[in-house]
Amino acid sequence: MMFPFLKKAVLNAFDKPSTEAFPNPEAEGLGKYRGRIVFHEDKCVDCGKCIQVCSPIAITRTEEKVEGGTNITRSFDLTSCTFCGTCQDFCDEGSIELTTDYHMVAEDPKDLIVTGVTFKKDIAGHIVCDTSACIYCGLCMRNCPQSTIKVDRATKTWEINLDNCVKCGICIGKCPKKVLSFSEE
Amino acid sequence: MAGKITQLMDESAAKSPWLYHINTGSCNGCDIELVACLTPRYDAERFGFKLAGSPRHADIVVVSGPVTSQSKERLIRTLAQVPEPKCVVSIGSCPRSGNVFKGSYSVEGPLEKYVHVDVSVAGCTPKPEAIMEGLYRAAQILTEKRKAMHK
Amino acid sequence: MIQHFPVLAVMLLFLAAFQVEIFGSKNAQVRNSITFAATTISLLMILALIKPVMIDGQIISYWMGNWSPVGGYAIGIGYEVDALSLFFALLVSATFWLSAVYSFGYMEKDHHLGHYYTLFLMLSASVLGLTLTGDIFNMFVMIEVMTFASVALTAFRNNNEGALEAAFKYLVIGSMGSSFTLTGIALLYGKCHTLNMAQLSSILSGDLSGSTMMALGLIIAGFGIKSYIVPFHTPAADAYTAAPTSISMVFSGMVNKAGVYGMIRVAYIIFRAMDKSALQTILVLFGAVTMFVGVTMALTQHEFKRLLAFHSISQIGYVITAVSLGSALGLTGGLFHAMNHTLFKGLLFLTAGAVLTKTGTTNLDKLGGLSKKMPVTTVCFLVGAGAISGLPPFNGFASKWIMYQAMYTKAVESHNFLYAVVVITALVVSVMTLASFIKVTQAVFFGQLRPEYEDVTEVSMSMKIPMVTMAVLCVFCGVFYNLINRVFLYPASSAALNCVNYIDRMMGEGYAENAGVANIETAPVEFSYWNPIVWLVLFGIIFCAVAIVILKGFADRGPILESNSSTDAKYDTFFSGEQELFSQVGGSDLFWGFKKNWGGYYRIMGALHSGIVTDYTTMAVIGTAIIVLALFVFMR
Amino acid sequence: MTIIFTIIKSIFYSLVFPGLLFTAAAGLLLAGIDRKVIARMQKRIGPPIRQPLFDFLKLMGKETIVPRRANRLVFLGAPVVNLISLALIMLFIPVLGFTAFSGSADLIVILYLITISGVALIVGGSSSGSPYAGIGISREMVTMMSYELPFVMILLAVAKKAGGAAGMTFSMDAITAFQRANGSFLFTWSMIPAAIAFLLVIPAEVGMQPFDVAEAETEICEGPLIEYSGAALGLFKLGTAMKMLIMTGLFTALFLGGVSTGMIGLDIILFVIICIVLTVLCMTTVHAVTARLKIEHLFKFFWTFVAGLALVSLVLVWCGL
Repeated sequence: MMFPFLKKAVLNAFDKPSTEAFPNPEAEGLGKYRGRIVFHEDKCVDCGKCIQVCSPIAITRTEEKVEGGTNITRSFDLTSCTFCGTCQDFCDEGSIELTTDYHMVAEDPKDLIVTGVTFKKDIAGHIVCDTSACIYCGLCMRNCPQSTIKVDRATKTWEINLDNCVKCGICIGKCPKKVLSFSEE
Repeated sequence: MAGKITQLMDESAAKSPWLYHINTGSCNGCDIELVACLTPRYDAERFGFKLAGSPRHADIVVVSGPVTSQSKERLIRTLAQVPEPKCVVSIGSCPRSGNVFKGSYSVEGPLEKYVHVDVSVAGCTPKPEAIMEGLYRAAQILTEKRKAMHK
Repeated sequence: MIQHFPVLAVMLLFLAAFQVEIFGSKNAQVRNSITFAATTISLLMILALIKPVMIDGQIISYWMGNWSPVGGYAIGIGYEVDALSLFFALLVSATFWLSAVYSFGYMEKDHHLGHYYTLFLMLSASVLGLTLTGDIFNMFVMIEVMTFASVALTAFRNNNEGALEAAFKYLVIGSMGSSFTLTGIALLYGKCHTLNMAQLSSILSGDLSGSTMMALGLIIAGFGIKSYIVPFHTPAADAYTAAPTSISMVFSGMVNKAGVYGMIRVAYIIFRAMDKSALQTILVLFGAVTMFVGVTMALTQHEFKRLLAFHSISQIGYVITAVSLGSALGLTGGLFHAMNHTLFKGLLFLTAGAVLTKTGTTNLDKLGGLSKKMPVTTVCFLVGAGAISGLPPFNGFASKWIMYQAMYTKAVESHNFLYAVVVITALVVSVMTLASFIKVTQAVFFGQLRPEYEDVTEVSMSMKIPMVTMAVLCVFCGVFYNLINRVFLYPASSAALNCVNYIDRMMGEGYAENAGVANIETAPVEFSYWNPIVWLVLFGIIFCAVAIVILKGFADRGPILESNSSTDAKYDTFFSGEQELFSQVGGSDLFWGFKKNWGGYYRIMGALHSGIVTDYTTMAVIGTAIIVLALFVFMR
Repeated sequence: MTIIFTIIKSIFYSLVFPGLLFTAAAGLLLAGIDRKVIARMQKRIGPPIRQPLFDFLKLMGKETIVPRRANRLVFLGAPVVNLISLALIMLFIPVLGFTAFSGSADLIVILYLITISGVALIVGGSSSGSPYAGIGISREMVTMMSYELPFVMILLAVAKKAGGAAGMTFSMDAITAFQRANGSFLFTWSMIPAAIAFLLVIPAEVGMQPFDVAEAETEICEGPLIEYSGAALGLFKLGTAMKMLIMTGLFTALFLGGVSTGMIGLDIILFVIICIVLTVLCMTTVHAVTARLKIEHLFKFFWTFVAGLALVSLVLVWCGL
């Protein structure tokens, strides 16, 4: 037929158009859309995993010494983020959450930066391991965000690189035998 | 009478914003989302948006992509050829920051270095509704610019 | 005293021609002043004749050496100036005067100008003589002088290639035309024993026996060759291109009109055969084919003057079609278009000459953007282009409109669908003319200026005066065509239609009655159909309204910005973001869509216009054969 | 006294009723309806009917940039000439029986005024000095050449048909009177091919989708209009909108002349309604279902199919049917 769409076009003219309303209520909360990041600052243990895995380097961290601890402000620059959700997956604490809010429009780019401040008490000591009870399973090595712990099952050795350690305390939680702890000095 | 027509002209600047799309090295994710706005489901044309063929006809310049070195010079020249009052809208995160291409040898830095971006729509391919919201706000800015122009 | 003006005008020009050769060959000042004086005086003499001939309707007759007719036979050579010949004489003298003024400035850089002005004056004298004479053999002699003067002038600039070849082709085809005319005149002389047109017309008075039919065919073919209708049009294109522009302006202005004048004089007055539908159909067919071939060939040209040459051929097709309709309206339209064609085609050739002097080339692919450097030439060109493509305010529209009306009335009255096809062709050809001039506008005047023409300046005053006068005349004739019709066209067309007093004036009173020549009274054709003044007033009213609304109402509209600082990217042309470099979409192949569809036609046309003289002569012979055969077959 | 009356009348005619104001308003209305119906055909909501007015007002508000290579006088003069020649045409077209100015040769004057508005666009584009515009005007000219042949044949057929005994007439009054006497041409079977041909000529003349080869945004960025911005572009867009009214108005005058209510007011409304129906029929539906042609297909389409249709009705009329 010369004009295949002629009948369709003429019928469409009398149908209801399929355009959605502009501020469209149904479009909110679409199942799997990764939109604006919400940072639950209280859950964050400042392990620094998210900064490592963020490919567009959208997450920045600044420290500010306060008496009895440090205030760590972590800011997520949405104008530089690819919304891949990797940080959300790697954050064991679940402090990063990508909501389905897609209204990320701003005239001033500062409105698109999500920040959160977590207070971190100073921990005097450093991680020590009771090598006698340790079964060298390597769980602490795998869970360490900064991969400072080295465990060798064959030679039964456990050591830690203290200057990389950020004292997040994840290894203490992960150890099945509860042999890791902060030293008291 | 003249005042009435001037007021009409200022308002209609927001009611018939024509878009001109410049792709400075984008991965085409934002380009197809922009064009998706003109499809029957989102229909940006109901607010008067229309893709214009030449920068001389444009009101809103929509830029997508991190400003690559090849496209930088052409971007600046085309932006200069758009008559006032004009708005620049950046889609996606590439124009604002270079996104994952940040620091590469051929990316010449954020768009802000070359032109003041009026509205930026974040999201790595922002949803068409978000783009339309951004364009709608840019259209409102056009009226203010038009008023400032003939003050 | 009025009696002697026609002969004086012609003799003065001949005399001046030889004086220039004697005195002026060294000194430019003398040469220019002799030429200017001669052309001006002859123009004034012809202008002085308007009052008696056109307005009072008097016919001036003058017998050389006072040999008036003895015993009913005209022996001497008689000059007879009626409204028709004065109309053409006016065109001749005006065109030559303008061309003379133009060539003072245009020919400065050439040398051997002594010869140039001699030939120029001989050409002008011969064409003027041709239109004023009342003796058919004298007309033939003038045609000979005209042909050889124009051949020599075509080859004047023998340094540019193609000039000599064009002159040779012009000579061959031109002399073929003259020989056909001569044979026709000889046959007439054999039959009627006289050479005076008035007496011939009374003796023949419409009995078309064998020999007169042959004479009619040959003479019409001869004048057809002189006016370059289609089968004979090929040398015209080369000659107009190769000749200096002031001469090609005269060629396309007057020389091909001399052929048209001859045809009208022979067909309408001597043979009075124009009321026969067979002759009308033949000539209308030739005219229509000329129109179409001329414009389609012009569309694909790459050279400015060659394009104008092909347009002259196509416009002559219009004139021939209109004139050979046989109706008073057709004749008026044809004559008016002949006059307008002389004006706007002369104007276009002058602009081509201006472009040639300033840039050194007329190749459409090598020009561009001259409008900013040569504003006056651009305005004149636009007026000329608007006039030739028949846009309303200009004279082209007025004459084309009368022709369409005449053609379509003829089509309706004669119930012959052929004429409807001719009207459609005429209208479509008018759009194609517009198309080819849009191509020239884009290729030469607008578009982008080539870097090498940065320092081009406007032409000198002596070249500007003729251009501006012709542009003004184009607009004037377009707006006040009723005035033109009353003063010039109606007397001229009625002089062509009824020739009783033409015969009586020469052969004495009452001569025509006993020869049984009827007098066809034609009512003056009044055109109330559209009044350009009303149209222009409306245009003015709406223009003021729009201006007021924009300036007052939209007072706060966006400002109009312009700057010629070459750094500001805002005013660059849009090249999809690229650096603004020179790229001119010129005349090379602007109408690709049209040419692709007419591929077959253009292949045939390419073959026909091969440029070889023998092809041209075969076409000329075939054309003449067609005319003569058609006359014999259909004329009963 | 009557002179003053005629002057006032002619000023009123040329500026308000069939002249500038009416043509501009009705043209913008038609353009708005056209865009709305196309949107609805694509199941979109589409812009409000007043959208072309907003476009025009916005464009008047913007800057007008005269490029460095452009010839300023011609560049800025072309849109004004285009607008005025279009406003003038409307004076010659009868609005269902009421004609502002009518002489004995309206058809040919209309034909040439339409050519003038085309030439104004072309000379304007050419004076902007852009290579895109160069290509654009060559396509525009070929489009003009292609629709001129059928357009001329239709006018001649109407002139011959309306002439009746007197042979032929080009005057609009005579054509309307003839149609009122023996029925509109749309309903005489010998003129139906010409009506169909005219319906196909309208989109080409206005420059609508399948035939807008000259202003192809995707290929040559708006062709001749590429360098225009601000008020100049606004006048050109207004001109295109007015051309829609003029061409549909010409169709109603030529083929629906017989239709007319008693009152002048009703006539105007009926005229605009007929124009709307025609616009939707011949411009919008064709725009919604077809894609842009190449220039030589367009030329071949008009010089073979549409010209054939027009020739059929010309021959039929010629045989006195």
